[in-house]
Amino acid sequence: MKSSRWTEWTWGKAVPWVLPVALLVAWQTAVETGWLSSRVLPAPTAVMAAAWHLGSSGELWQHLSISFGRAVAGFAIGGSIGFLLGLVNGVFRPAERLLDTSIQMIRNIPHLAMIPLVILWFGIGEEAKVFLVALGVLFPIYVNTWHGIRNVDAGLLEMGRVYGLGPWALFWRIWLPGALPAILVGVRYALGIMWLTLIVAETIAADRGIGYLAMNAREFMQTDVVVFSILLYALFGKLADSIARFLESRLLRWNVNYQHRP
Amino acid sequence: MKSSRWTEWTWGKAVPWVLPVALLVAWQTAVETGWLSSRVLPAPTAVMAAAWHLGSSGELWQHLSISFGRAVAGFAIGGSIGFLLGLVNGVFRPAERLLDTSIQMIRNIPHLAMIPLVILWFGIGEEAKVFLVALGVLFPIYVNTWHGIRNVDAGLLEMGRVYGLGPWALFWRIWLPGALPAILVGVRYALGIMWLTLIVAETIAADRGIGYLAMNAREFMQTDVVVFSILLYALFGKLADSIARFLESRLLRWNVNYQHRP
Amino acid sequence: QKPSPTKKEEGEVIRIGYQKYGTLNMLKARGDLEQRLKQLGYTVQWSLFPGGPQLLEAMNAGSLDFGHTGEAPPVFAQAAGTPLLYVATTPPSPKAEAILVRRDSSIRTVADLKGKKVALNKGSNVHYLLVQALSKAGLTLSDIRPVYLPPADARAAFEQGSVDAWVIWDPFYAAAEQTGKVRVLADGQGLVANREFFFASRSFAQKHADVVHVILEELKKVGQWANRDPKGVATFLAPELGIDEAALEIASKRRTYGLEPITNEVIAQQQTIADQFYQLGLLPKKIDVNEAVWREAK
Amino acid sequence: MGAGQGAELVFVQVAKRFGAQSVLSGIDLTVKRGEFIAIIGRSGCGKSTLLRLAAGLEEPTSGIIQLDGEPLQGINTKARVMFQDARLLPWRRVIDNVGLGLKGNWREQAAKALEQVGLAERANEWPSVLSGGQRQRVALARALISQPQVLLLDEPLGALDALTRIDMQRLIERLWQEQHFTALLVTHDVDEAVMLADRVVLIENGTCAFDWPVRLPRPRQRGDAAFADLVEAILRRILGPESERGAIAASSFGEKRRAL
Amino acid sequence: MGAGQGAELVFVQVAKRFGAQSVLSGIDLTVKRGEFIAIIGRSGCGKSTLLRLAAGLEEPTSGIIQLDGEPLQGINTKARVMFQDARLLPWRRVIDNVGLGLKGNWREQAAKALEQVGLAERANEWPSVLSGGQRQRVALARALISQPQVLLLDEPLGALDALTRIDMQRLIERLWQEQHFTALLVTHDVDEAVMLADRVVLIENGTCAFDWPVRLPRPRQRGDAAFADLVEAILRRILGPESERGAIAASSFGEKRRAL
Ligand SMILES: Nc1ncnc2c1ncn2[C@@H]1O[C@H](COP(=O)(O)OP(=O)(O)OP(=O)(O)O)[C@@H](O)[C@H]1O
Ligand SMILES: Nc1ncnc2c1ncn2[C@@H]1O[C@H](COP(=O)(O)OP(=O)(O)OP(=O)(O)O)[C@@H](O)[C@H]1O
Ligand SMILES: [Mg+2]
Ligand SMILES: [Mg+2]
Repeated sequence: MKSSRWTEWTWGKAVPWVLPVALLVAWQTAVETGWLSSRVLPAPTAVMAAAWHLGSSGELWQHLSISFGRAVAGFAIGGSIGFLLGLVNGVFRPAERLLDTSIQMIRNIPHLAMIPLVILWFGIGEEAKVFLVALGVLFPIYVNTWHGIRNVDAGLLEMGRVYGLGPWALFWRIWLPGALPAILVGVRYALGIMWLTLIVAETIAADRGIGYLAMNAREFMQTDVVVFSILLYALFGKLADSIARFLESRLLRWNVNYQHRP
Repeated sequence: MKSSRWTEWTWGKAVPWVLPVALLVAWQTAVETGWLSSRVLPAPTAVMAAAWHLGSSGELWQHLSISFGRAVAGFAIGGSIGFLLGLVNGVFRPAERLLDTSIQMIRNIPHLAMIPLVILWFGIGEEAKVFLVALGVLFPIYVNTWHGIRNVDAGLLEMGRVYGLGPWALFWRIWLPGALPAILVGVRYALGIMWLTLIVAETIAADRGIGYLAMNAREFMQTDVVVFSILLYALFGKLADSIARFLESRLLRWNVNYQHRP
Repeated sequence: QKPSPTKKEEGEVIRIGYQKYGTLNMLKARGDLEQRLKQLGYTVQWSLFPGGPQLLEAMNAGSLDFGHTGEAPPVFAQAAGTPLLYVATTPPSPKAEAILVRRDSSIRTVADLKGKKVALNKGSNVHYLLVQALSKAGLTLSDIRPVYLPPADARAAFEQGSVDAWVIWDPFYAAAEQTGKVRVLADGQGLVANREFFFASRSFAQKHADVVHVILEELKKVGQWANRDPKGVATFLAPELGIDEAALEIASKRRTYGLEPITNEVIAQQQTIADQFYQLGLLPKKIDVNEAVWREAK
Repeated sequence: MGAGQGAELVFVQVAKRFGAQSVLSGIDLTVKRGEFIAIIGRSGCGKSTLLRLAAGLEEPTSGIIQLDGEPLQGINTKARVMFQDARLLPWRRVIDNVGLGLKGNWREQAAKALEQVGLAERANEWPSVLSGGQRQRVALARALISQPQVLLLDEPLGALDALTRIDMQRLIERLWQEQHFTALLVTHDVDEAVMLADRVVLIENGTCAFDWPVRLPRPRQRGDAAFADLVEAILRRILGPESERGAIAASSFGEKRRAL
Repeated sequence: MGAGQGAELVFVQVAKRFGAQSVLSGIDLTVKRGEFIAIIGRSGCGKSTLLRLAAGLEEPTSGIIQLDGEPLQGINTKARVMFQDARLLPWRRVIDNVGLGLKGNWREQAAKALEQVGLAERANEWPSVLSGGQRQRVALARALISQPQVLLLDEPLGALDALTRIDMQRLIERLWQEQHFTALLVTHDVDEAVMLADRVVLIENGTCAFDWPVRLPRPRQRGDAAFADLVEAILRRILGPESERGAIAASSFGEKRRAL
C-alpha cells in the first residue's frame, strides 16, 4: 500500500519530465557524435558551463531579481486592469459595446512596433518596461475573465438575486467563483506572457534583466547564453504552470473536473 | 417600431467606434495645436497620406497578401496542432501528464529568443516564418481547448456513453460543442496572435509583409508608416474580433449567454 | 572570362544577404550580377536583413553564402565561431558617424559628456567610436552613462529628452541633421575607420572562388557608379528607405564607395576593435582577425 | 425583512408570452397576507412562469402584479424562491449554501435548518455528492431559513419519498404557522395541496381555471372524510370525469375515499 | 441491439462505498429477462447508485454484477438510463436530443416518440426553453426510443402532473409489453410501482430489505381491491406502522382502500 502510493507519487512527479529529459539526452548525443555542430547548438554541458559562469559570478541573480521585479509589477497592474475590464464588460453589455472593440484593437498592436511610442510616453526608465509587461498581461486576463463571467450559470445568478444578495455578495459568491476556472486559464496564460513581454521590454535601454541577457547574447552571437536563456524561459514556463496548477487545486476543489490532480 | 429598430441597429454598430474615433480626434487636435510634435507622432492626416501612398502604389496590397498567406498557413497548422493537443490532453489524463509540462515550457520561450534556433531548423525561408506563426497560434488554442474540454459537463458525457455513442459521436455531439465557447475564446485570441507573431517572423530575411513594413519603417524612422502599421494592426484586431463574434453567434445560438448579441 | 558549364551543377543557387543601406542593395537593384551569374549557370537568391548581426546569424546557420555588414558585427560573429571570411572592404568613411546633442544643449565638447546619458547601439560601430572619442578626451565609458538602444528607439528617447547625446551612423545621422535640431559634437574623423565589409561563408569561398570574384567585380562597378553619382544614389535610396532625398545625398557624399582588398592595415584596424571590445567585456574571448581573412589557394 | 409578516400579492390580468407562444393569458389572482395557496396544473401550463413573475424574474407581457399595493418592479425583494431545480452553488459547502444571504450567526441557524430536513451530518460536503432528493432538501432548507414575506415553492418535494415528504410537509406547515409568510406552492400532488393550502388554484389554458377553498381545520388529517372528498373533487376536475382516464382516476382515488 | 429481448441482471453481494460512507452493503438481486422491477426507498438510500451500478457508470466496491451471466465490465452497452436529472444536450434541438445515438431514419422515430410524450410541436426548440416536466418527458422519449435490452429509469415521472403521469405510465407499460426489455424503475410513488412492476423492491440500510411480487393481471386497475391492498401493505412497511406517521399513512392510504 505504502509502496504503491510512493510509486504513484513518483509517477506523478516524474512523468512530465520524461519528454524534456529525453530531449536533453538526444541533444547531448547529437552534439557529441558531431551530428550537430556545437557551434550551431552548443552541447547541454557547454550551456551548463555558461550557466555556471553566470551564476557563480552573481550576474544571473541580478538579472533575475531585476526582471522579477518588473514582471511582478507589470503583472499586478496589467492583471488587475484586465480583470476589472473583463468583469465590467462581462457583466454590463453596454460597457462591452463601448470598450470591447477598442480593447481588441489595442491588443493586436505588437509591442515591438509600439516601442517608439512607449518611449515617447514613458521615457526609457522602468515605467516603460512595466507598462509593456502590464499591457501584455492585460489581454489574456481580460479575455478569459470576460469569457468566464459571460458563462456563469444564469440560473445561479437568478437564485442569488432572489436570495437578496447585493452586487458585492453576488460578485464574491457567484460571479467570481463561477468565472474562476476560466480566469485561472487566463492567469496561466498571463504568467507566461509576463516573461515573454520582458524580452521586448528589456530592449529599451536595459542593462540588466533576463530579457536583456537573452537579446544581448543573441546580438553578440553567444549561442551558449542564448540557449541558456531559452532554457531559463522554459523553466519559468514550468514555474508559472505550477503556480497555476496550485491555484487551481486550491481554488477549484469543488469542481469534479479538477479533482484527482497530482 | 421600425425607426426604433434602426436606432438600435446604429447604436449597436456605432457605439464600439466611439472611443477609437474620439482618440483620433484628440490626436489630430494635439498635433495641430502643436502640443505634440508631428515629427514624434505625425497627424492622422499625415498617416492617411502615407497610407494613400502605400495603397495607390500597390505596395500595401503586396505586403498584405504575402502576410495574409503566412498568417493563414500558420494559423491552419498551429491551430490544428493546438486543438488536437488540447483535445488529447483534455480527454486523457496520462497524455496531459506526459505532454502538458513540456508544452507549457515551450510556450514560454519568446519567439525573439528562439529565432536563432528557428533559422537553424528552417533556414530563412517561408517555413521559418510560418513556423513562428504556427507556434504563436498553437498555445492560445491549446490552453483554451484543454480548458473547454476539461470543463465539459461530466453528466452529459455519462449520458452520451450510456446512450451508446462511440468515441467519434461522443466527440462531435458532446465534447466539441461543450468545449466550443472556450475554444472560440482561444480562436479569438489566436487570431490576434497570428498577426502579432508576424512582426517577429518577418524580421527573418523578409522583404515583404506587413511585419516587415512596420519594422522597416521603425528601423528607418518613418514615423508615419510606423503609426499607419499600428493602425493596420488595430484594424486586424477588430477584424479578428468580428470573425470570432460571427463564429460565436453562429455556433453558440443555443447558449443563452451568447444571445441578444449585436 | 568564359563559362565552363561542365564544372557547375545546373541551376545552383547563390544566397546573398543584404541590407537596405549598403552597396549590395544597389547591386541587387541594377540586376547586373544576376545576368553574369546566369551565364555561369547560377541563380541568385537575395535575402534582406534589418541589420548586420541578423545577417551574420543567418550565415552562421548556413543559410547564406555572401553578405555585408559594418565593422563591428563580424568581430562578434567570429568570436561565436561563425564560418565567415572577409573577402573585401570599402574605403573608410569616418565622417559617416557622429556624436549628436540637441541644438540647445549645454554640452559643448566630448569632455562635457561626463556623467551624461548617451544613447547608442550596443556593440555596433558607434560603440567603438564612442570609446575612441572618450579616450581622446581623457574619459572612459564608466565616466558617462551609456543607454543602449537601437536607432529607432534611440531617436525617440533623444527627442523626448530621455538622453543627452546620441551616437549614430548614416543615414540616421543625416536624417537627424536634416531636422535642424541637433548639433554634432564629434564625428569619426581621426578616431575610427568605419568601413563596410563583404563576407563569404567559408565553404562557399572554398568551393566557388570564381563566383566570389564575379561578385566583387560587380561590386566594384557599382561602387564606381556610386562615387560618381551620389545624387543618383540618393534618388535610388530615398524610396527604399523612406528617408528624405536631401539627407541621403549628404550621407552619400560623405562616405566613399568602392572596393578595397583586405590589407594588413585593415586587419590591424579590425584587430584593434576586437581587442577594445574584449577589454570592455563585450567579447567573451580574444580573437585573431587574421584567421578569418580569405586567402585564395594559389 | 419582518418575520411574522406576510405580504399581499395581486395579479391583475397578467399575461405572459414567449415570442409567439402565449403561456399565461389573463391571470387574476389575489393572495392575501399570510395566505397559503397551492397551484396545480398540467406540465407546461405555466406554473413556474407564474412563480417567476411573482418573484420579479420575468416581466409580464401585459397586466400588473401588485405587491402590498405597489406595482412590482424588478426583483421582488420580499420573496424567496425555491426553484424547480435545486440551484445549489457547486463551490460552496452544503451549510454555506443553506446560509446564503443570511447575516449574523447564520451558521447556527443553517445547521438547525439542515437538521430539520434530515441532513445535519452532510453539512460540510460539496453539493455535487448529494443525491437528487438530498439536494432538493438543501434547497428547501435554504428557502425556509430566509424568513421571507413571500415564499414561492416550485415543486419542492417532487424528488422525495412518501415518508420524507410527509416530514417536509409538516415542516413547511409549522414554519408557515410560526412566521405567517405568504406562500405559493406549485405541486403535482393534490393530497399535498389540500394538506397545506388555504386555497388550491388550477391553472388551465393560461388562466386560473378553478379555485377550491380548503376550509379544513389544521392540523389536517388525511383520513378525514372532508379531506378525501376535496381531493376527489379536484382530481375529478383535472383528470376529466368523461374520459377513460377520468374513470380510472375516480376509481383509484375518489370512490375509495368516498366509500370510507 | 435486439429489440424484443431483455437481458438478465444479477447482483451478487454488491456493496458500494464513497470514501468512508457506505451506501450499499450487500445487495442480492436477480432481475430476470424481461422482468419489470420497481425500486423504492428513502431519499439518499442508494437507489440512483444501484441504477448507476447496473449501467456500469460506477464500479462496485465489492461483489459482482452479472449481465446475462457475464460479469459486467465498463459501460453496460445493453442498457439505457433515464437519469434523475434530464441531461439534455443544450446545443441540440429537442428532436435531436431524442434521436441521440440512433441510426437510420431516426428523425421519423424521434418525432413519433415526441408525439407520444405530448411534445410533438416542441421538436425544433432548444431544451433551455422547456419547462421542468417537458424536459423530463424529452428524456423519457429518448430513453424509450432506444429499444434497449435493459431500461433503467430514475424517477422518470417525478415532475409530472397526475394526468400526464398516467399517460406516461401507460406508454411505458405498452412499450415494455411490446419490446420485452428488462426494466428497473426507481420511483417514490407506490401506486406507480404497483401499477407497472412485476416486483417491488425496497432498499433500506444498504440492502434489499423487502421484495413484494405483484401478481395482478395487466392491464391493472387502480380501483382493484388487491391493488389497493398491496399498495397499503407497502406503505405500511415504509411509513412504519408504529409511528404517528404510520398511523396517518394507514388512514390516508390504506384503510380507505381496504374499506372499498
Ligand atoms: N459521488 C459520490 N460521492 C460521495 N457520495 C455520494 C456520491 N454519489 C452519491 N453519494 C451518496 O450516496 C448516497 C446515495 O445516493 P443516491 O443518489 O444513490 O440516493 P438515492 O437513493 O437516489 O436518493 P434520492 O431519492 O434522493 O435520489 C447519498 O447519501 C449520497 O450523498
Ligand atoms: N424562456 C422561455 N422561452 C420560451 N418558452 C418558455 C420559456 N420559459 C418557459 N417557456 C414555455 O412556457 C411554458 C410554461 O413553462 P413553465 O415552466 O411555466 O411550465 P410549468 O407549468 O412549470 O411546467 P412543469 O410542471 O413541467 O414544470 C412551457 O411550454 C415552456 O416551454
Ligand atoms: Mg415548472
Ligand atoms: Mg436518486
